[in-house]
Amino acid sequence: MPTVDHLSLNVLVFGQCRALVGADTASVRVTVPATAAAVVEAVCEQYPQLAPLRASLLVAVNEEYAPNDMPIQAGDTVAVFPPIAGG
Amino acid sequence: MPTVDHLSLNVLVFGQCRALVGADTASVRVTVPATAAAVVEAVCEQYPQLAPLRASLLVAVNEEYAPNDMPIQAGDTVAVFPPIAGG
Amino acid sequence: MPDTEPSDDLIALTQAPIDAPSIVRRLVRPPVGAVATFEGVVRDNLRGRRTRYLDYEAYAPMALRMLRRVAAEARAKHPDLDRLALIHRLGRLRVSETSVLVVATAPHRATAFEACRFGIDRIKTLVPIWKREYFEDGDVWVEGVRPMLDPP
Amino acid sequence: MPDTEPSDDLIALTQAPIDAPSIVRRLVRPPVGAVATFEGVVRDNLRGRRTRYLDYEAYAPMALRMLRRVAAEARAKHPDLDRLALIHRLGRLRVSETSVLVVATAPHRATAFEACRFGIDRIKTLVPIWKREYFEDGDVWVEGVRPMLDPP
Repeated sequence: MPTVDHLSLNVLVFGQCRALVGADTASVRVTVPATAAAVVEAVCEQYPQLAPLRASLLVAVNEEYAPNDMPIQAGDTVAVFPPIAGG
Repeated sequence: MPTVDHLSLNVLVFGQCRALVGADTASVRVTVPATAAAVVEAVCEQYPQLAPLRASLLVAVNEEYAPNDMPIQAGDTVAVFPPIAGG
Repeated sequence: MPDTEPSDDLIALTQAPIDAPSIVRRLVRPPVGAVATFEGVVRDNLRGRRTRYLDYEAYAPMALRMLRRVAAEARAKHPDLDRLALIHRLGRLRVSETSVLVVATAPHRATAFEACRFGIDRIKTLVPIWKREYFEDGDVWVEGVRPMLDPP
Repeated sequence: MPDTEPSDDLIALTQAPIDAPSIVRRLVRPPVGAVATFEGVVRDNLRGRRTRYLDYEAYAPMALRMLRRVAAEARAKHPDLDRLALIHRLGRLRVSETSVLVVATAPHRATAFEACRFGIDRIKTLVPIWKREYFEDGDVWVEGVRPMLDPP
């Protein structure tokens, strides 16, 4: 499997995702070209404890909310987390 | 002039009215039956310095805003003052 | 400073500076999740004219009666209102001093905001208070409004 | 506690208790006539279940970026807004502690109220923060909302 076809990401996780992962980051591999939606898929596959949350998970790329089709590049800061509950 | 035909009132005055009267109360006589509007007329006649404010003056009877036709009885607490400016 | 009303609302006219933080502390109880506060403060100008100070004067017994009415109206509109403070300062106030304080507490924020806004709007349209504003070069009685007897 | 932004707004995440009075004091300048403040505080219950404490967690750099965006949105909507504070507490909070503080100052009250309300509404719909609520007999992650990217 040539590395050029995959991107390894340390995805920041927060809230219940962090609690379920048991760490600050989830390490995943996604095929390129990758999108925000593909990162969610990869996280839920490689961390099955997150799968029940899949439909609600949000992605941020470089500290901005990312639509499903947002392309992910090497070097991007990617985060996955559940709906927000501040206030 | 029989006293039964008149009511002597010490009308409480506030704001610019108090400043113009130079005292806490304006002493006026009004013919009976008296109304809130008649008190304003009497105050403006007996304290001509208030006459320029006449159209804007408000009356309170027993600590409630009074419509023009509110009857005034002996023993009522009557106040006359300009529009309110709290806050 | 202010007495507690039968409803546990804080209603007062005061010559002393208004200590908003201590009022808020007195109002917040465990079921409360939202505290909305409004402070009216003395501005440094009136239409560009530089303000030195203001003198506030009230028809005190009627003003207290009207403040209690405002509180009752707010409770009628917002049954889930927890507590309310309606406090107006009187006497001489300098720039940036608080002339009026409204605090509303509730389980959730919509009620706290709406009751707070209602409180200050009603104070301005119902409570018999007057103010005279002093500038470097003269003074004016601040133009007032006719009372609005019924709540909006 | 919080740094002053280039716009003179106070934007912060803090582990320390939020001192609302000192924030208000820092914001009020002479042209200001109206100060609207919202405090979100920890309630003693969630749908009847007795709360012991809450743990708040943030994606801090993104949360700060989003708080700054909320401030920019408020300024775009309200050019006469004077100053704004948007401060969110993190870590463990007990009942009646302040989790979030919004302060808006302006020459007149309509802007102060509207900017304050806008601030807390936008914080709740834009800033990546999560909370876990602990009861006598268990805990839950408080259900959140999907972000609303554009201001209402």
